[in-house]
Amino acid sequence: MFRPLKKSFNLKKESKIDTDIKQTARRVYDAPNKGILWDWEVAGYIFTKAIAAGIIAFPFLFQMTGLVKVADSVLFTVAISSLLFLGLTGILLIKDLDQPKRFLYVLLRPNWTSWLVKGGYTITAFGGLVTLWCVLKYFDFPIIADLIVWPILILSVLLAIYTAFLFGQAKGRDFWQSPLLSLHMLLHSVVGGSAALLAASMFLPALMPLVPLLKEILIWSLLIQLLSFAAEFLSSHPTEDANKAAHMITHGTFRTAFWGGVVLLGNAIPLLLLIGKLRIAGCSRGLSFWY
Amino acid sequence: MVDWKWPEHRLPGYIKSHIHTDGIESEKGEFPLVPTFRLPTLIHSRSGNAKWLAEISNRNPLWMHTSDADRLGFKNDDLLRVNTEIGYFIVKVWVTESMRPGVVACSHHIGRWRRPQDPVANRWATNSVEILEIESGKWKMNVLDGIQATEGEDSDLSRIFWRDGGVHQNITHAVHPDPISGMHCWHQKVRLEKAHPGDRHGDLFVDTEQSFQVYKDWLANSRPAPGPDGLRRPLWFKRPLKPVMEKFYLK
Amino acid sequence: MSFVIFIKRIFHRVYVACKAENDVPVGVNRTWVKYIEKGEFPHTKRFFSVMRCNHCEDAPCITICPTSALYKRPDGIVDFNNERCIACKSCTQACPYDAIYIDPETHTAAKCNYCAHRVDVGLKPACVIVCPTEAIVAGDLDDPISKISQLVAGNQVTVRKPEKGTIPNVFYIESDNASLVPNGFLLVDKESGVTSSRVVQAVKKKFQFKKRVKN
Amino acid sequence: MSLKPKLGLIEKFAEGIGLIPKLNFEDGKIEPMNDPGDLSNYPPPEKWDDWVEYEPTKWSRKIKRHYTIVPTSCFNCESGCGLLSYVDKETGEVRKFEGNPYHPASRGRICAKGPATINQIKDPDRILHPMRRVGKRGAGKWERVSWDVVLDEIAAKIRKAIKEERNNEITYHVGRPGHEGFMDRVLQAWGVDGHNSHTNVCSAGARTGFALWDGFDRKMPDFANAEFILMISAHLESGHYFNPHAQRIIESKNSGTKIAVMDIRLSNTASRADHWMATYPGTEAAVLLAMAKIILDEGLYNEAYLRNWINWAAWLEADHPKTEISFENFILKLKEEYAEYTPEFAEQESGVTTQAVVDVARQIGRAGSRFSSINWRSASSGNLGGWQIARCLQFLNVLTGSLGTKGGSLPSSWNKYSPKMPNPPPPQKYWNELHFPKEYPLAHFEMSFLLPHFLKEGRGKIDVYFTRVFNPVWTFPDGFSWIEALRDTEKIGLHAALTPTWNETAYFADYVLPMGHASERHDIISYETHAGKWIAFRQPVLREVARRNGKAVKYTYETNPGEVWEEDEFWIELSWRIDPDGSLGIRDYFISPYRPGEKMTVDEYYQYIFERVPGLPEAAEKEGLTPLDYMRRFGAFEMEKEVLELHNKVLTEQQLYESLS
Repeated sequence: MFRPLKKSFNLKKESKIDTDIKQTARRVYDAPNKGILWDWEVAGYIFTKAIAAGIIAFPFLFQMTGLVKVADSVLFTVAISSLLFLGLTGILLIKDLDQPKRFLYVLLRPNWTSWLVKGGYTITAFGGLVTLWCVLKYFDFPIIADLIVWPILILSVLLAIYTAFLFGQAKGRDFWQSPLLSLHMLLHSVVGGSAALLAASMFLPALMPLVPLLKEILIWSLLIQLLSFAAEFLSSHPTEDANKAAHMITHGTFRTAFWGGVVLLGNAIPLLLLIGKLRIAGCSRGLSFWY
Repeated sequence: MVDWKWPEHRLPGYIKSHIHTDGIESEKGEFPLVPTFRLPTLIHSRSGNAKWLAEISNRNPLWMHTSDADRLGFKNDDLLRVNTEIGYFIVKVWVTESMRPGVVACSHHIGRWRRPQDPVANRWATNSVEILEIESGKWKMNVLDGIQATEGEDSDLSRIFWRDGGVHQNITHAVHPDPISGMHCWHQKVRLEKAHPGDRHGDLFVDTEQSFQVYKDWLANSRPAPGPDGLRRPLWFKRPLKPVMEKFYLK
Repeated sequence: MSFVIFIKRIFHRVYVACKAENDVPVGVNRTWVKYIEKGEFPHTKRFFSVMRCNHCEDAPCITICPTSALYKRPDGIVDFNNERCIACKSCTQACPYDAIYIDPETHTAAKCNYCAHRVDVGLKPACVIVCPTEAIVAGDLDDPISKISQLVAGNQVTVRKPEKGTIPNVFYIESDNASLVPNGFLLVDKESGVTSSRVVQAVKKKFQFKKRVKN
Repeated sequence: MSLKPKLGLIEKFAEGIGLIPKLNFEDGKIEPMNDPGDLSNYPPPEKWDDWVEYEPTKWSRKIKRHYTIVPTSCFNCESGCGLLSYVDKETGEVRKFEGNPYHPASRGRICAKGPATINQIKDPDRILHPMRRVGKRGAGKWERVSWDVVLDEIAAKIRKAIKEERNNEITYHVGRPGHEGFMDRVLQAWGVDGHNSHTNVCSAGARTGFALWDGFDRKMPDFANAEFILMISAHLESGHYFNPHAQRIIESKNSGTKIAVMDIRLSNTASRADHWMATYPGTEAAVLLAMAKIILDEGLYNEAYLRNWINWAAWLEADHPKTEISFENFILKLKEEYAEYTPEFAEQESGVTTQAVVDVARQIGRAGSRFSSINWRSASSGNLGGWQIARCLQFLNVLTGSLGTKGGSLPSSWNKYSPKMPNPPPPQKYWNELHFPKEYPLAHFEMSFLLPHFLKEGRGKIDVYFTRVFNPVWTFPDGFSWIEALRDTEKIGLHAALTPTWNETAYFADYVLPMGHASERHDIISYETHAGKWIAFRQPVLREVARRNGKAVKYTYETNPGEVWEEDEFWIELSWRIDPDGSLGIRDYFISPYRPGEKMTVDEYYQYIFERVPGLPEAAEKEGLTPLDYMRRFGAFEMEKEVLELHNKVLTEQQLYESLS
C-alpha cells in the first residue's frame, strides 16, 4: 500500500529555498508532486533478501572451509528458511508492481541491460540451486550437493548486493549513486544473517557450535557498519540533492528513525551487549530496514 | 464634455482615483484592493466544468508585498479577514516580491460555489456553501466543504488533488458607478486584519442595506441629462440598439 | 528528433493541448510549466520552463526498464509500450527529469513520447502547433538545414542537468538555471499529487476537509 | 526500420509456448503525409473529410481512427479563435479540438481554453434538457420540460407584454458577447429596447475615453508593425483578443520592438516586458501626461498630423480667446496646460521613477507613427475617472501621429465587418430607462450593474428577463443585491437563463435552457485583431457532419448531446410563436428570404449574410462551393489584408455621395 506524503514528512523544514524570499529563486508554480513511488515493499524486500542470503552463507561457508563442523540437520533448516525468506522477497517484489499479473515479463521479456532482470535471474538461480541442493541432500547424493555449494555461496553474495547496482542505475536519485552502496548492502546481509542465526541458536541447540564464530563476525561487522555510516554521513556528497538527502536522514524527517532505530537499536546496543557476553542479537535486524 | 456639464474635463487630465493614497491610512492596515486581474487559463464563471483548466489554476490568494506583510506581521498562507465597505471575506495571503508595495490584489475567476440544495455541477471548482440571511439584508456565506475528490462517471473526479475552492470576493464589493463613463470602478478600499477564530477560507458577510447606501452616494455625483437641446445622450455616441430619433430627446 | 524551447515566450498552452491529444488523466502530466521568481521589487523577474521528457541519447529509463517497455526509436524518440510495462516504477526513479509518471487509468508508466502517433502520420506534436508564440520548435537535429539545427547552432542553448550524462535532446534558449533544475526532486514543497491508483484512497483520507457542523 | 524493440529469444520462445500473451501485432500502417523530417502543422483541407490518425491511448497497437474535421470558432472568451473539431466517424463524437489554420486572427494557434472545450462537452454534470423550477425561485428543485412547453410559455408572456405596450419590461441581458447582429435584429423586430450587457463592468471606462477623441470607442493596435508598445493591460495572457494580439506582440518583440507594461503586479505579461512600470492604481494618467509633456517639450510630436487632424483652432478660440490663432501658439498653450505634469510629479504620484518615465516617453516619441498602445480594462476599469486614463493614452497616439497608421493604433470599426441582415427591422420606438437612465448620459453602455438597485428604487419592473451566458450573481459586484432582486417575483416576472452550464444566477431562474458550447451553436464573428478585416463562422459540428452524410436535420438539438439547443433557432422559433397570426408585425421579419411565407431557417439566415460578404462569393466560386459551404468548410475568410491609413485616402465621388445619405 502506498503511504502518501505524511504531514510529519514536512518538506518545508528542509527546503531552505522557500524561507528567504529575497535572495534565492523561489518556485511559485509547478505540477503536483508524484508522491512516494517505491514504498515499504521495496525496503521490505531488501531486508528479507539480505537475511535470505546471509543465513545460508555462513553455515555453508563454515561447512566447506571446515572452520566448524556443521550438522546436516542445521544445513537443511538453514536452506529451507533461506528459501522461505526468498519466497517472501518474491511476494513483496510482485506486490510492489502495479501490474502484478505481468511479473513473469521480467524473466520472459528480458532487457539484459537492466539490473532488475539480472537480479531476477539471480534470485531464480539462487532459489533453484538451493532447492536442488536440498533434493540432492535428501536423496543422498552428497558429492554433487557439495559441488553446487560454491555457486550457491557466490550467488548469495550477488543476491545481497545486486540491488545496489539497480539503485545505481536509477540516475534520478543522487543519494543512491554512491559507490558505498554495495558495501552497505553486503554488510546488511552479513549482519542480518549472523544476527538471525544467533537469535535462532537460542531455540535450535544444533546451532550452538557456530555461535562463538558468529558472534565474532557480528561484532566485527557491526563495527564496520558503524564505520560505513560515518563514511557515508560525515563526508560530503557529489551533488546538492545527495547532500540534502543525507541531511534529511541525519537531521531531517528520518532523524529519529536513523539515530534511534538504526544506529542505537540496530548497532550500538547489540555491539555493547555482545561485548558484554549477552545473547540478544536480533535487534540489529532493524538496521537494514531503515537504511 | 463642456456641453454635458463637465467643463472641467474638457481636456485629457488626471483624476485622483477613489482609492488614492490620500484616503488610505496604511498604518491601520488599509490598502487598495485590485480585484480584477485575470488568469490566462480560466473564463469568468464558465471554466468550472473544464477539469484541465481547473487543474492548472485553482487558487486565488491575496497578493501582498513582503514589506507590507512584515509590517503587519502576516506570514505566507495566513488567513486574513478583508473588510470592504459592505462586509468582509476570508482569504489566504500570498507574500511575494512580484507585487507593488502598498497595494494588494486578488484574482478573478475563482471562488465558485453551490448550495446543498443546488444541483451538483462544476465539481472541479465549486465550494459547497450555505447562505444564511441572518436578518433582512444581512447575508452570511459559510464554506461547508472545499473541493473534494469524489466518485463519478468521469474517473478523473477521484483524482482531484486541489482542495482550495478560493473565495468569492466580487460579492462583497459595493457598486461604484463612475459619474461620467458609467463604469463600475472595481478597486475597493479595504482594511486587512488576521482572520477571527471560526473564520474559514472562503467565508464572507455582506450588508445589502449598506451597499444600497453606497449606491445612492455614488449616484449623487452624477450630472443627469438633458444635455444640449434636451438630448438624453450625444447623438454621435455609439449606443447598442439605437431607437428612433425622437426617443433621444427628453420630453 | 528533439525540441528547442524558447523560455521567453512560454505561457500555459502546452498543458491542455497535450492532455487533449493523449487523454492524460488529471493529476499527472506529460509536459508541465514551472514558474520561478527572482529578485526584489521592482526588479522582480519571473521565468517559465516547459518540462518534459528529454528523449535522451543515453536514456537511463531505457537501461533500467526490465521489459524494454521503454525503447528508443531510430528517429530518436524514446517511446513506450504500455502493454509490456509491468509498472515496477524503476523508470520513475531513473529519470533525472521527473518526466515519467504512472498513469492512474492504465496503471502503467507513461511519458511524453513526442506524439509519435502524430509524427508517424506526418504531423508535428500537439504542443508545438498549439503555441501562439511558437515557443516550442520540434525537428530533426541530424538534418543540418532544419530550423531546429540552425537554432541550436546559432543560439546559446542550455539543457537540464547535463551532469547526469544522459545527453538530453531538449534545448532551452534564454533560460534561467534556477528554473531549469528541478532542484531536489526529494525536496519538493509541492502540494501532494496523484499517481498510481493506490494513491487515490490515500489522498482522500489524508486531505479530509474538516466537515463543519451546520450551525 | 522497425520502430519497436527487437524480440529476444526467450521472449519469442515464451510467447510461442503461450506462457505470456502475444503483444507484437498491429492494426495497420498509415502512409505518412510527407517524407520524414519535414512535418506539417495541420492535415490539408482535402483530407478533412476522411482524416486517418492512430489512436494515441492504444499507441502500441497502432489502431487507426477515421475523423471528419469541421471548423468552428471558440466560445471560451471574446477572441473567438478558430477551432478544428475532430469528429470520430465511428463514435460520432467530437474527440478533440485544435486551432484552425484558416482563421486569419488566430492562425491555427490557440490558448489553453480552446482545447479545453472538450472537457465542457464531456462534462458529466452537463445540463442536457430544459428545466423549469418547481416550488419557490432559488429553492433548487427542478423538473425537466420539453422545448415546446418552454417556447409556448415564454412566447405567451412576451406577447401579452407587447400587446399591453409594456415593451420596456422585456430585457435580454448578455454576458459573453455573440449574436450581436442577430439579437439586435430580433429585439428590434419585437420593438423592445431590451438589450442589456456587461460592458460597464468590463470596458466602459476605456470606451468613453477613446470615444471622446474620434467616436471610435475601441482602438486596434497594429502590434505586428509596431516599434514601441505600451500596454496598460496583461495582453499577453488575458484581455480582449489577447491570443491574436499576443502572437503579433511576440513577433514584433523578436524583431526588436520594445514593450512597456503598466501594471500594479508582475503579471506574466509584465515579466516579458522591457519596462515594468508598477504604478499606484489610478495614477496612470499622471504618468501618461508626464510622458506627453516630455514629447511636447522635446519636440518629438508629429506636427503634420496635429496640424491636419486636431481641432486646435477651435480649442484656442474656446480657451484662449485673446491669443492669435496659430499652430505655434497652440503648441505653446498646450505646453502651458500640461506644465505641472513633470516626471517628478509623476514619480511622486505613481512611484514610477522619473528615469523610467523619461526613458519610455522618448522611446514613444522616437517610435513616431509606429507607436501602438492598448488599454481595455485594468486601470481604466478599476478607478474613478478611469476613462481619462484611456483618453490620455490615446493623447500619446495623437501626439505621435500614430492613429490609423501602420504600426499604430487603428480605429476599431475599420477592422470589423458588420454583416448585412435579411429584411432589417426599423429602430424601436422605446427608450428603456432601466438600461440608459438620465443620470448617466455619457455612459458606455447600459448601466447593467445598477439594475437591482434601480428595481429596488422602483424605477421599473421586468416581466421577462433573459440572462444569456451571464452570471451577475457571481461576476458582478454586490451579488446579494442581485439575489434579492432575482428572488422577488414582483420585480422579475419570468427569469430564463440561457446557459451551457449551471451557474450561481441559474440557481435563481424559472427556466434553465441548455445552450451549446463552441461546437454546438451558430454565430458569426468579426473582431479587430490585426490590420486586416475578416469574418469567421461558429457552427454546430455534429449537425454539419450529419449534413455531409446526407442526413436531414431540422433543429440543432437533434444532433447536439441530449436536447442542448442553440440560440439562433431558439429566438427564431420564439419570435414565430410570439406572433402566431402575424398581427403584431413581428413574424414578417422571420420570413425566409428565399421561400416567401415560410419560416426562416438558420442556414438561410447565414446563407443570406455570406452571399453579401465582399470577396467571399468569388473565393467560394474558385473552390466550386456556395459562400455558405465555403464557410462551413474553412470556417473563416479574410476580406482585406491591410486596412490602414483610411483617414488619408481620397474619397471617390461615389463614396462622398453615399456618406451624405
